[in-house]
Amino acid sequence: MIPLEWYLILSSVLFCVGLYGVLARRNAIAIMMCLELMMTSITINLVAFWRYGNVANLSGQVFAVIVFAVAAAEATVGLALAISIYRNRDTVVANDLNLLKW
Amino acid sequence: MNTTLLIWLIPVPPLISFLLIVLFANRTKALSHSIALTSVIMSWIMSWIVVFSAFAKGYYYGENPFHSYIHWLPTGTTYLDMGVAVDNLNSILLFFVPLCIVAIFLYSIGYSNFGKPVHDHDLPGTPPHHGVDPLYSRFFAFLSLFAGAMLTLTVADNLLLLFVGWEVMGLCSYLLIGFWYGREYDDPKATPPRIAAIKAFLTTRVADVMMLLGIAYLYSQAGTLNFHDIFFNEELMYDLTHNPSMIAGFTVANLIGLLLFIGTVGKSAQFPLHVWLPDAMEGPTPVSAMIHAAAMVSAGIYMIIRMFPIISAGGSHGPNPTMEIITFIGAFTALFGATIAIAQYDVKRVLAYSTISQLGFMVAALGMGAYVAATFHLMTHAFFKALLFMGSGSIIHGVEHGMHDVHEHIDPQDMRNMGGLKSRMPITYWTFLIGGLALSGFPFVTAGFWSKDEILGDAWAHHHYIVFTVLCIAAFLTAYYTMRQISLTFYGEPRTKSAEHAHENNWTMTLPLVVLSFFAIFAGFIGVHGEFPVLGQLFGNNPFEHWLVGALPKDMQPKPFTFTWFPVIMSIAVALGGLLVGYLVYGRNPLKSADQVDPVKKLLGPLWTMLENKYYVDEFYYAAFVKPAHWIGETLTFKIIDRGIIDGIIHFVASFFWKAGVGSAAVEQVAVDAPPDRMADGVRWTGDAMKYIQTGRIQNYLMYTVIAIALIGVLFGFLVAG
Amino acid sequence: MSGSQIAFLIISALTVYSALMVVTGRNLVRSALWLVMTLFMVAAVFTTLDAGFMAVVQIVVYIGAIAILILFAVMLTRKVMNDTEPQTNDNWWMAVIVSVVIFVGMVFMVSGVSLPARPASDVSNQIVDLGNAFVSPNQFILPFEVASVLLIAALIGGIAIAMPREEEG
Amino acid sequence: MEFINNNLLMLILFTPLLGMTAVMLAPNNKGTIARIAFAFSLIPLLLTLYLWANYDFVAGGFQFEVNARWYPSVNAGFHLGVDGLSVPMVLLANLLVPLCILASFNVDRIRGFMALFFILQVGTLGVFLSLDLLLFFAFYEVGLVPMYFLINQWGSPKGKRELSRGRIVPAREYASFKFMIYTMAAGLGLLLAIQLIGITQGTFDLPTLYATWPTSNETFLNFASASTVKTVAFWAFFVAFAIKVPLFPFHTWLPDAHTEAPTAGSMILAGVLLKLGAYGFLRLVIPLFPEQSAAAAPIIALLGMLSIILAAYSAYGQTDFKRLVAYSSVNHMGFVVLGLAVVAWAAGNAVDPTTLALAGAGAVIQMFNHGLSAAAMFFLVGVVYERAHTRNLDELGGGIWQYAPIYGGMLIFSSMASLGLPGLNGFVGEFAIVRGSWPIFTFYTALSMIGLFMTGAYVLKGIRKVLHGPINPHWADHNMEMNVREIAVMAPLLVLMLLIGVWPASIANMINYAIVHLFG
Repeated sequence: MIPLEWYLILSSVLFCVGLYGVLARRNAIAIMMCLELMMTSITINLVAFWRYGNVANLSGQVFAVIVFAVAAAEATVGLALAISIYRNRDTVVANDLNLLKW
Repeated sequence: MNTTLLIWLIPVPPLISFLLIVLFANRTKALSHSIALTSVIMSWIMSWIVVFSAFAKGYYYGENPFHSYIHWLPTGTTYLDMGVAVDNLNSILLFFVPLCIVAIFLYSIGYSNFGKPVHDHDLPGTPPHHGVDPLYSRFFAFLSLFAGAMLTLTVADNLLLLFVGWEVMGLCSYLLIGFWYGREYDDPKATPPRIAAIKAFLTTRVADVMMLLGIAYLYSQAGTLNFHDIFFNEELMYDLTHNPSMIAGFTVANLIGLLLFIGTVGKSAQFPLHVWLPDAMEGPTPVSAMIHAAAMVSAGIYMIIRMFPIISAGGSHGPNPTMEIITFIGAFTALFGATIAIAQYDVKRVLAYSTISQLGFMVAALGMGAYVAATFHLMTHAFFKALLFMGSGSIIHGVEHGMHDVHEHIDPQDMRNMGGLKSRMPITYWTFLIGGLALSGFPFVTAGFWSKDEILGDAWAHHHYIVFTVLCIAAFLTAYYTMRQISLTFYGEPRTKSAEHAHENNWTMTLPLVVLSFFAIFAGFIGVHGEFPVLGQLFGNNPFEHWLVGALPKDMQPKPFTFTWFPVIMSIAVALGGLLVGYLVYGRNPLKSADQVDPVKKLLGPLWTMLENKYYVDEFYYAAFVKPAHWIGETLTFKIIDRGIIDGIIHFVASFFWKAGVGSAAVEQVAVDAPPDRMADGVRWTGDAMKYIQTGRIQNYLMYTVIAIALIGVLFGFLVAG
Repeated sequence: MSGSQIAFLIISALTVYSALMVVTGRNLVRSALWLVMTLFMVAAVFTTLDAGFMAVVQIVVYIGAIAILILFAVMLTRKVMNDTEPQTNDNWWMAVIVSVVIFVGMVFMVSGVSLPARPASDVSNQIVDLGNAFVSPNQFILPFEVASVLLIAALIGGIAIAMPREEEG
Repeated sequence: MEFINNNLLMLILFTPLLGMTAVMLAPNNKGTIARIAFAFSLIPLLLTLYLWANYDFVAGGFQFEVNARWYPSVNAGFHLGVDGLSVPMVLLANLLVPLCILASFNVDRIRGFMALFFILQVGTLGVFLSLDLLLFFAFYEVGLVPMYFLINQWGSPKGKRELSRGRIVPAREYASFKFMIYTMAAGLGLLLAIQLIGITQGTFDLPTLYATWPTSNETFLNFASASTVKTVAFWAFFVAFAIKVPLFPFHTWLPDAHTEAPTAGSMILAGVLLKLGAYGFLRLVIPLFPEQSAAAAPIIALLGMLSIILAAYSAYGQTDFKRLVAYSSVNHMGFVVLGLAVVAWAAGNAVDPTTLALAGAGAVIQMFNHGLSAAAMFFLVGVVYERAHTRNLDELGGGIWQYAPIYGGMLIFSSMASLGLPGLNGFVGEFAIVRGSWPIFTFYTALSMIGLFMTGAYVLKGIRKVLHGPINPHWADHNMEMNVREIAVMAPLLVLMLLIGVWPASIANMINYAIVHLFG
C-alpha cells in the first residue's frame, strides 16, 4: 500500500512548483496556470486524507469538489480580467501592471 | 385762496425752481433763468398779497397774526411745531425782500452775459470775459435756493425754522461766494473765491453754533420756540426776565439774548466776526447785492429785531448787560467799518465796509432800544445798498467790456483804474448817485437820511451821548467815502483805456437800478418822525412806527422819542460835511493816473497803511486761530493724542502680548513640540524609506507574503519543536 | 515495494515533470498543454486513491473546462508576448529559493505523518453517498449551494469584465 | 401673508443667507454674481419695509416676537423681537446693504465678497433683533469675522502704516487686525459680564432681565455684593460698547479700519456697525444698569464731548480724504453719546420728559442720519478713489467739479448733510441732542460747539481740496463723472436725507414712542 506521506510529498512538490510559477512567471495567464497547479495539489491532499482517514465521512471529497468550483470561478474571472487588461493596456505582463505603485 | 396757505407757499417757488434747474434745466440757459425769474416773481406777488392783506388788518394785528403750523418733531408727548406767521414785523421784510430779490434776479441775467455764446476761453468756475458764464444755470439754481431760504426765514413763526433759513442761506452764500472757485490771483495776499467762501461760512458758523446754543437754551426754558407764544406769554416772559442764568449778572433772557446776538454778529458781520464780509466780494456782484443788502445780513438784523422782547427783557429796570454789549459792538462796528472804507480802492470793498458800518448802525440802534429805527434803517439800507452793489457791478461790467475791447489787463474793480464814467454810463451814474446820497444821508430827499436821523434822534433822546458821537463820526465818514467813491469812479478823465471804452449795460441790468432808485428815495417818507415840522404830518404821522410796534406785546411797545432839533442838525451837518470834504479831496482834483498816490495817504501816513490793511485783523486771526487749528488738527489731536498716546498704549500692550507670545512659543518649541515632532519626523523618514517596497506589482507582494509565511513557519517550528 | 507503489512513483514522476514543464516552458501553448498533462496525471493519482469519481471530475472540469479556457485565453492574448522574451521576471531566483524553503518546511512537517490505509472495500458506494451528502440538509447542502452561487457570480462577472465597453464597440 | 406675519423676523434675519447661497451657486461671471447678489439683497429690504409699515409704534413694546428653544442647558433662548429702537436700525442695515452691493460691482473676487457681505448682514441684523443676551453676543461676534476679511482681503492694497521705531506694515493688515483684536477684547468683557448676569439671574432673556436685574439683590457666589457685581458688569458693558461706538479714547481703530476698508466695507462699517455700540447702550446698558448709568453719565458726557472736539480737529488735520471722513464718524457719534448720556442721567435723576425724549430720540435719529450721510460720504470718496487712484487731498488738488458736476453736487449735498445743515437730516439729530443735553450738561454742550464748528471746517476743507480750484488738467483724461449705477447708489440716500431733514417726524414718531416707552 502507498504510504500517505508519499501523497503529501507529491502534493508539496506540486504546490511548490506552482508557487514558483506564480512568483516568477511574467505572463498573467501563465500565472493563472500555476495557480491551477497549486489548487490541484490541494485537492490531492484533500482526497488523500479522505482515503486514509474516516472513509465514511465524505468531507474530503466534498471539499475537493468545492475547490474545483472555486478553481473554475477563479479561472473564469481571472481570465476575463486578463483579457480586459489586455484590451485596455495591450499587455498581459504582470510587471507592467503597477498602477498602485508608491 | 386763504392767506395762511399763501404764506406757506411764499418760499416754495424758488425752492422748486432750485430743484427744477438742478435736476432738469441745467443744460438750457434760457429755461433756467425763466424758471428762476418766474419763481421769484410768483413769490413776490404772493408776498405782496399777504403784506397788503396784513396792512388791511390794522395796527394791532400782531396779537393775532396770520398763523399756521404743523407738528414737525415729536418730543415725548408734545411736539415741536413748525409754522409760518406774518405779523407787523416780517410783513415789512416781505415787502422789500422779494422786491430786491426780483431786481437782483433780473440783473443777474445781464450780468452773466446772457445772450452771448459760450466762449472757449471762459472756463467753468472762473469769471466769464468773452461769453455767457458757463455755469449760468447753476448760478440761477443757487440764487433760487438763496431766495427760498431767505423767504423761509422771513415767514418763519419760530426760531428753529428761522435758523433753517439762516443756515441754508449760509450754504448758499458759501456756494455763491465760491462760485468762481477756479479763480486764481497772482498776488499771494489776495483771497481767491474758494477761500473767501470758506472764510464766510466758517466765520458765520462760529456765530451760528452759539446761536444754536441760544436756541437750545430758549427752548429748554420756554418749552417752545414760537415767537408769538413766547412774547405774548406774560408769565413766561416774567420768568425769563427774572431767573438768573449760570453766568453771574445775566438773567436767563439776557444770556439767551447774548447767545442769539452772537449769531447776528456773525451773520451781519459785526466786529469781531466781520472779516468774512469784505472777502465775500469775491462772489459775482448780484451775489454781493443778495448777501449784503437784500438777504443775508438783513436776516441777522431781522433776527435780533425779532427777538427784541428777549434781548430787551429787564431793560426797563436799569441797564441790561446784553443791550449794553449790543450797543457797544454796534457803535464800534459802525465807526470801525467806516474808517476802513475810506482807505479801500476796490469799488466793491468800499461798499462791503460800508455795509459793515451801516449794520453797526442798526445793531447800535437796537441796543439802545430803538426798535423802530433799526427796522426802518434795515429797510432803507436794503434798497440803497442793493442799488449801490448792482451799480458797482454795472461799473465793473462796463469796465470789463472796455478791457475786452482794448485787450488791456487791469483789475476792473480797482477805482484807480476808472474815472470819467459819468458820461459813458449815464444811467449807472445817476442811479449810483442816488444810492450814494441815500447812503450818506443826504437831507430830506433820500431814504437814508430819514432812517439814520431816526437812529441818531433816538440815541440823543435816550441820552446815549457817547454812542451818538460815535455814530455821528461814522456818518460823517460814510458821506466822505461815498463821495470819494463817486468821484474816483465817475468824475475826472478816464485813467485807463478800459475805462475810456466802457459803455452802458443792457436793460436787464439798468432796469433794476432804476426801480431801486425809486425806493431809495421814497421809502424813507413812510418813517418820518411824527413831530417833524411839516413833513411829519404830511407823511401821515410816522405810519411805519405805528405799524411796526404792533408786533410787540402792548406793555413792551417803545414810545416814540420826543423830537428835538439837535440830532437833525447834526445829521444834516455830518452828511453834507462828509460829502463836501469828499468832493474837495477827490472830486475837485481828480486823480490824474492810476498810479497816483491817494492824496489822503500822505496826510495819514502809517494810519492809512493800517486802514488799508483793515487793522490787520485777518492777520491776527490767522495767527491766533487758524494756525493753531491747523496745529491742533494735524499735530496735537492726530499725531500726538491719537497716533502717539492712544496708539502708543495700544501698541505697547500689543507688543507685550506679542513678546509673551514669542516667549511661550519658544518654550513650546523646546518642551512640548519637540518630542512629537521628532517622532513624526521618524515616521515620515521611515515611510519615505519603506515606500519603495510598494511596487504596485502583485507578484512582489505575494513574494513578501510567502517569505513572511516561511519565516513565521521557521520560527514556529523552532518554538514548537525547539 | 508493491506494484501499486511503483505505479504511483511513475505517475508522480510524470506529474512533477509535466508541472515543471508548465512553469518553465517558453511557449505558453505548450505550457497549457503540459498543464493538461499534469492535471491528467493528478486524475491518475486520484484513481490510486480509489476516488474514481474525483478522477472523472478532475478530467471533466479541469481539463475539459478550465484548461481549455486557459488555452483560449492564451491564444487571444498571444500576439503581445512572443517566445523570445524572457518568460520569468527579475526575481525568479528568489522565487526558487522561497519555493525550496517552503518545500523543505512542508516535507519537514509531513514527514512522519502516517495513517493506516483502509481497505478498498470501505469505499464501495461512494458516488451515491457523495450525491446524498451534497443534497442532505444535515450535511453539505449549504456549501454546495454557495458554490453554485459562486459559479453563477463568476460567470456573470467574467462576462461583465471581459465584455467590450460600449464606446469601444 | 399669514406665514410672513408669523415669521417676519426670522425671515428678515435669515433671508440674507439665501442671497449668500445664490451667490455661491451663481455662474462664474462677475456681472451675473453682482446682479444676483443685488436682487437677493432686496428681499430683506422689502420685508423690512413691510415690518416698518406693520409695526404698531403707538402700542410700543416688543412686537413680532419669536421665542424658540436654543440653548436650554444654560437657559438661553432664541428670542427675537423689535421695538421702535430696533426697527429703524434694521431698516438702516437692510437699506444700506443693497446699496453697498450696488456700489461694489467692480470688486475682484466678487463671489467671496458678496458672500461675506451677506454673513455680515446676518450678524448685524441679529444684534438688532435679538432679545436674549447670549444670542445678542453671538451675533455681535458673527459680524466681526466677515468684516475682518473684507478689510484684510479687499482693503486698499497700497497703504502702509508706520509703527513705532520705523517698522512699516501693510496698512490693511494692521487695520483689520486692530479692528478684530480691539473689538474682540471688548467682547471678552462683555461675555464675562453677560455670564455674570446669567449666573445670578438664571436666564438671559432680556424682557425678563429688564424687570428683575436692576432691582435684584443677589450676591455673586457669596463673595461679591450685588452692587459690586453690577458695577463690574456695567463697566464691562460700557467699555465694550464704547469701543464699538467708538468713544474717545477707544476710537483709534476706527480711522484705520475705515481708511483701509473697501468702499462698501466703509459704508456698512460707518453706516451700521458703529450703531451697534450706541444701540447696545440704549438696549442693554441703560435699562439694565440705571443706577450705575446715572452715576457714570457725567463721564459718558465728558467722553462724548471729547470725541466731538478731538475727532473734529483730527479730521481737519487729515490729508487723506477717507481718513477725514472716518474721523467725522467719530465726531458724529460723539453727539450720539452726548444724547445717550442724558438718557443715562435720566435713569437715576428727575429729568423733564421733553428733554429726555429729545435727547434719546435725537441720539437715535442721529444714528440713523449718520448711517445715511457717512455711507454716502464713504461712497463718494470711493468714487473719486476708483478714478483718481488717490485719496490724498493735496494730490487731488481741487478742480474736479468741472469734470464731474453731478459728483460735485452730490458731494456737496452729502457733506452738508454731514455738517448738519438745517433742512437736511444731520441737523435734526444734532439740534435735538444739543437741546436735550443743554439743561443737563450745559458746560459740555457748550464746549462741544467747538466740535460743531470744526465739523464745518473739515467738511469745507474736503470740498475745497476735491471740487474747488482751477481746472486741474491732470484729471482731464480721467472720466471723473459718476455712472448710472453710482448715481443709483446715491439717489436713495440723498432722497432720505432730504426727507428726514424736511419732515423728521417720518422716522422720529416711531423713535420717540420707543424712547418714551423704554425710559419715560
